Amino acid sequence: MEKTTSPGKFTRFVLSWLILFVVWLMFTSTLAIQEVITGLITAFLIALFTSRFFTCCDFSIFSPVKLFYIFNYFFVFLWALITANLDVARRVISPKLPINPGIVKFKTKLTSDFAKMVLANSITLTPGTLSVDIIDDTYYIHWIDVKSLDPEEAHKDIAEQFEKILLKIF
Amino acid sequence: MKMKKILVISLLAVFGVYLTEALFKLDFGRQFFQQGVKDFYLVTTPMKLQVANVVTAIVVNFRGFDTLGEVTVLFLATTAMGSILYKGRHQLGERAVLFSGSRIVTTGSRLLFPAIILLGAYVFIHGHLTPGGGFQGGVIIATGFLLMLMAYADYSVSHIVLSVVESLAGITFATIGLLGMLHGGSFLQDFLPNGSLNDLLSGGIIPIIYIAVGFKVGAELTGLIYTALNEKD
Amino acid sequence: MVGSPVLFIAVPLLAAFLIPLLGMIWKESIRILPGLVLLYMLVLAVTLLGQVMHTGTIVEIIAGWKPPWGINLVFSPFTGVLATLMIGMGFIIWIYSYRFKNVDFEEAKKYFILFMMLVTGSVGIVLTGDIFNQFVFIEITSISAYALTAFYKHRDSAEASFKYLMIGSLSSMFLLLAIILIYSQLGTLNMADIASKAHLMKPEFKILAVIFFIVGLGIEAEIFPLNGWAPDAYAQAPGPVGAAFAGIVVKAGVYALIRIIFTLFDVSGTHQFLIVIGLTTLIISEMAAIRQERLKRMLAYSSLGQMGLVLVAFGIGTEEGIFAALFLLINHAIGKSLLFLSGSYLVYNSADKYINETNGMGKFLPITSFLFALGALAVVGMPPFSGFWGKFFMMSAAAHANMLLVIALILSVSLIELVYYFRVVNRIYFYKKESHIEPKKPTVNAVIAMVTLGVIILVIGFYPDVISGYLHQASQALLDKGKYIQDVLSTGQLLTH
Amino acid sequence: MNQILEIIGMVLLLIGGIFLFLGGLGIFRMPDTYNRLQAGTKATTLGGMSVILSVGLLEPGWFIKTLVLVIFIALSNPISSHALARANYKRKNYPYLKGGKEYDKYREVYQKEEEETA
Amino acid sequence: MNFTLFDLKIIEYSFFITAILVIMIGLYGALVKKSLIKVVIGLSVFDSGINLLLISVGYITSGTAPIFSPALVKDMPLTLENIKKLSAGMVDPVPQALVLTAIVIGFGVTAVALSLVIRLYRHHQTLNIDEIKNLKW
Amino acid sequence: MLQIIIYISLGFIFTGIFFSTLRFIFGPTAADRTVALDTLTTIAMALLVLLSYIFNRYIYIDIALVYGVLGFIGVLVIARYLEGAL
Amino acid sequence: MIYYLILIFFLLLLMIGAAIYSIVQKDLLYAVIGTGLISLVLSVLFLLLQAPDVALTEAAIGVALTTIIFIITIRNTVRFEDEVYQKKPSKTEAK
Repeated sequence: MEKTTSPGKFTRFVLSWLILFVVWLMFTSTLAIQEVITGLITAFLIALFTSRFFTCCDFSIFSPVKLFYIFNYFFVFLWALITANLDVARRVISPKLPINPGIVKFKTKLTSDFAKMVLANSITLTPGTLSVDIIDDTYYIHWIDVKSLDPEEAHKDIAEQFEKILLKIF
Repeated sequence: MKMKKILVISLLAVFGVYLTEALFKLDFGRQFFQQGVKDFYLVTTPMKLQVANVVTAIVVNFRGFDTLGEVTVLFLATTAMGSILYKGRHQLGERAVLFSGSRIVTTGSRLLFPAIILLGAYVFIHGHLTPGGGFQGGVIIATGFLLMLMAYADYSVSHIVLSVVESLAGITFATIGLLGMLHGGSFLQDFLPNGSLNDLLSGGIIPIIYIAVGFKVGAELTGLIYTALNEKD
Repeated sequence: MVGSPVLFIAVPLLAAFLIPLLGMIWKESIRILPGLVLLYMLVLAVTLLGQVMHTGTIVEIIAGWKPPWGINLVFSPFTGVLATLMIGMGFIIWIYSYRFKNVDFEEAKKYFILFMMLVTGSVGIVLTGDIFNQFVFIEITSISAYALTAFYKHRDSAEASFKYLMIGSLSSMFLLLAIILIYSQLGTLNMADIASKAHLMKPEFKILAVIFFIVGLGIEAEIFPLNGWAPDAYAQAPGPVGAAFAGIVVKAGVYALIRIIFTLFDVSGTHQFLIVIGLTTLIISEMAAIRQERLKRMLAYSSLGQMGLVLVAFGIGTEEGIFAALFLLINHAIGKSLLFLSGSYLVYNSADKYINETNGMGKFLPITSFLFALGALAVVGMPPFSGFWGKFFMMSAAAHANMLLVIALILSVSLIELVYYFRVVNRIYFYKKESHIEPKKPTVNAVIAMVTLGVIILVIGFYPDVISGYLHQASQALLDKGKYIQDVLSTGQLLTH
Repeated sequence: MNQILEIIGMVLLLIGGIFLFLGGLGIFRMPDTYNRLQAGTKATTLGGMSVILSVGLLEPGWFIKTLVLVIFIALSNPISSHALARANYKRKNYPYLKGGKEYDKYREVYQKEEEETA
Repeated sequence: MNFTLFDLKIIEYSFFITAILVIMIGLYGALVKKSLIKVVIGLSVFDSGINLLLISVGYITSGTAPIFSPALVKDMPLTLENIKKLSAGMVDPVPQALVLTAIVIGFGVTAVALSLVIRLYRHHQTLNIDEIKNLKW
Repeated sequence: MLQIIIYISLGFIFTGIFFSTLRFIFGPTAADRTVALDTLTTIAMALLVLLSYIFNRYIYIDIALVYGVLGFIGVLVIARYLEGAL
Repeated sequence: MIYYLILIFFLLLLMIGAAIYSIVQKDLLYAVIGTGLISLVLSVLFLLLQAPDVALTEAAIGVALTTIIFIITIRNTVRFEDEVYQKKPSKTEAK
């Protein structure tokens, strides 16, 4: 199993405990004292043996600037999702199926695995694109309506708006 | 061979028609019997046991013996599978390292794995309040491990740890039963305070048994999947 | 109270969960612990049986809910006798297989766990008083049996096991269908409660439920059209497992069938049905047995025939008939197990296990051969041995019930049995050994187990009164349906907290 | 306030239903697996998310639980569709191309890998 | 929002008919099909049919699930009358408990069956039931 | 009003299930069928949540969650098998 | 109300269809995916019959575990019903 360049053991443990606890609270969606204590214990136990898989980030994610960018990213993503769906709707409904599919590639500047995954997922959910593979830094994207085969332009068209923000966060 | 097919189909048709005709005499949505056991269960569970989920109460308390048997069946299925399949498995790296999933799948699995384990824990801890329980929680935990096995070809689960967890959980279940015998005179008898309805800590021994069952089923099914997955040609 | 019937289930389960853990620390424990558990169960069973004969049925409730709300275990004279028989056979077979050669640690661990659960499941089938719980125990027994059948890594054993599994799982689904029908009509799963309310069921449902039960349980009890799996499974399983099938599993199946027919439903004609189906099973199996070339298959068909005989005896339906049936059951369990255990040494080193490979073994394996002959005589029903009394009681019961045809058939079938067993014994003692076969000396524990069985045969043969007192009470307990219902339903106050 | 939430919820419910329908139609109409994945994933993700969120809005007490579901869908759907696309390519089911072979840049990598192992 | 389901007789029977059809289909697959895996699939289909049958036997028209969740017992004190009133509108919990056990047991049997299939394939290099006939079927 | 919208929405969902099923039946390759199953999983999640709203039982949402998790893993396993990496 | 009628009929028909599909289909992988579909429908049906516990169990065991075990078996044996043994390419070749 590959090693990741994530933060130290203690940071990972505390962060995964915290995140798991928040997830537990969302599952139960109450603040009754018994549930909270059980949640703390359960999250602690699970974090003990899963913290080595923790991959996303360290404590600096809580700084206001990054939080702002996360917020920003959320809206950009939502907008892209909606336009993507309208796009799909247009293509599906129109009787002629206006498509010109192909697979393009481009390189990304992101370094961490987590950011790459977020970018790939975002690309999958945005208009006309589907990420097929990542090999090191290169993305291979299935594009329903290929506008350009040039990596630079494809990068600009598909990923730039997300990548800009992701670089700020990670 | 055609004859066999026709024979089977006609036999099944006769059988099916007869069964259907008989079942039509049952009123769907109404119960034929006047005094079944279910009325007692439906009233006793919230009143005496303080358990919200009546199905859980039946599975663990009223018919807890069945559940013990059911756990045993799964245990035996795992043992049987290990005994039936060939030896010479469990060699690490047999599923080549080359076959690890893509970066997206591995990262996604790392992210989802703790959450899925937590979901399993949530399901079996809340077995007496919401739908679900030990088995479902155990299955979810096992599929969580399966996710990691899918993502990383060289991910491995320690057989010894699985076996220890499984044994301890099973022993806990049986011991709770025997403790009930010491306390109240009958096997699996509830010997803990019941709490109040819809609290997490209610229902006497039910949450404890479900936690044990959850651990046991999770370990068993993980072992089962791992055994099957590492079976080599 | 010395102990309660629930320990028959709880202690082995606890041990089964404990074995993998203990095996890591102390390797020998995987062999010893099952034996200790079985010994404990045997002591408990004998003590409880003695108690039950004096004080009457013990009904053990589980989880503190009185029947019909909770599950209950019934240790009546009838179930007690059967349970004791099974546990005793389990213990003796454990002694026999203690030194299982040619298997490594992991395999041996699995073998002993599965074997112990086979015995426990069968005991559970007999003791439980709840049909769904019985279904669960049947599944426990079946899964252990499938795995044990495929224990040797031969290709035929996997095939036999798969066949068994297919038929077995289909049957268990029919059982589930029957349980659905009963529940939808009566709203209860407790046997005594069902028996007391059975008249409320619509007749077509009752008949359908009985049919499903007979189909489902007939697999375990090996009645005629449903026993195709049995010879293969018996022949392919390891020797002690074959003995356990004949001595333990079938008994549980027969018990379940008898309980359904005698206690749960009073559909007219089922007794005649039992006689007809038993006779068919008897005749067809004995005919098949005489044609077999391989030793274990022959024993397996013979076993099927014996079970047919037992069903006929139950079908006579009088107290005497049931007494004879129980006697036959015990005789069959001991004799057939002895045959399987000693027979598997007689053909130990041969690949095909043909009968003619036992030629001249009498000189090389004197004890084993002698015990095989003893078992054969007991099963056939020669006068000084235990089988004689079973057939004798049965014939007198049939005579009292004016079933002369049955007597004639029994006599002729005994003749057939005599022929094919004589064929083997003749080969053992009066033929020359084939040179390429190396006989294998039985280990000490195997000899102990086999000699024990032989002694039991002789004791019962010379002093049938040792067990007949128990059996009389047992047969009365089976016939007295009202007492069973009353015993179960009046147990205990509603325990509350 | 409740009224507004309800109206938003109803609108979302309607939109979600339409998109779920479009997702089904999309995977039915598109010419090859990749395009089906495109249509299916996007439409069902948004559709499912908005139906579930609408229930959360109509019944405000359920909102947090529905949020969990929404996050889960947003995370898992792209991953599974990515895995499927990759698997499909590895099985040599190449995408439908209107413009000829040079529109498939991934093929090069794949061929290079094949040569290396051969 | 209170919808009542199953007002029409036709729906009531359609559950039984479906369950029995599924049972028959599964039985057909288990008895006739040649591939061992297909036989096991037939068994698991059979199992699904039986589970559906059991649950539909326990159904009570316009009943609700037998769970006394907080939303359900919110405004009433837990007296015997209230509980009785509530439980009158609940479906039968016993078949559900039975099906829970039956599903798990069915899974165990399926797992054992499939491991046997793997072993038979190792021995015979085929899954065809006609060619695996060392013992008479 | 709400009821009507629920009906309309349900109608759309069924049509979606219908088309996915068609793809499931006709899909020429295994991947197509798996795509159909994946789509069906998401649609079923939405349907389960909607049903829990219709029955007005909060606890039913858990089923949708568990269903989603397990369906996702199932699809992933099929994908990995098709990839030849199981 | 008519919508519920359609819903239930639709689901029941889908279940029967999936059952027939998984028995008739020659490709065992598709047949297994068909059993997954049966479990999916069954799970929704159990919810409609007000059995959430069973729906959860069916979802857990039917959709995920059974499918997975079947697929592992297919991986270890053959994928098509009529297929006789042929040497599988070794794993490194397949890559």
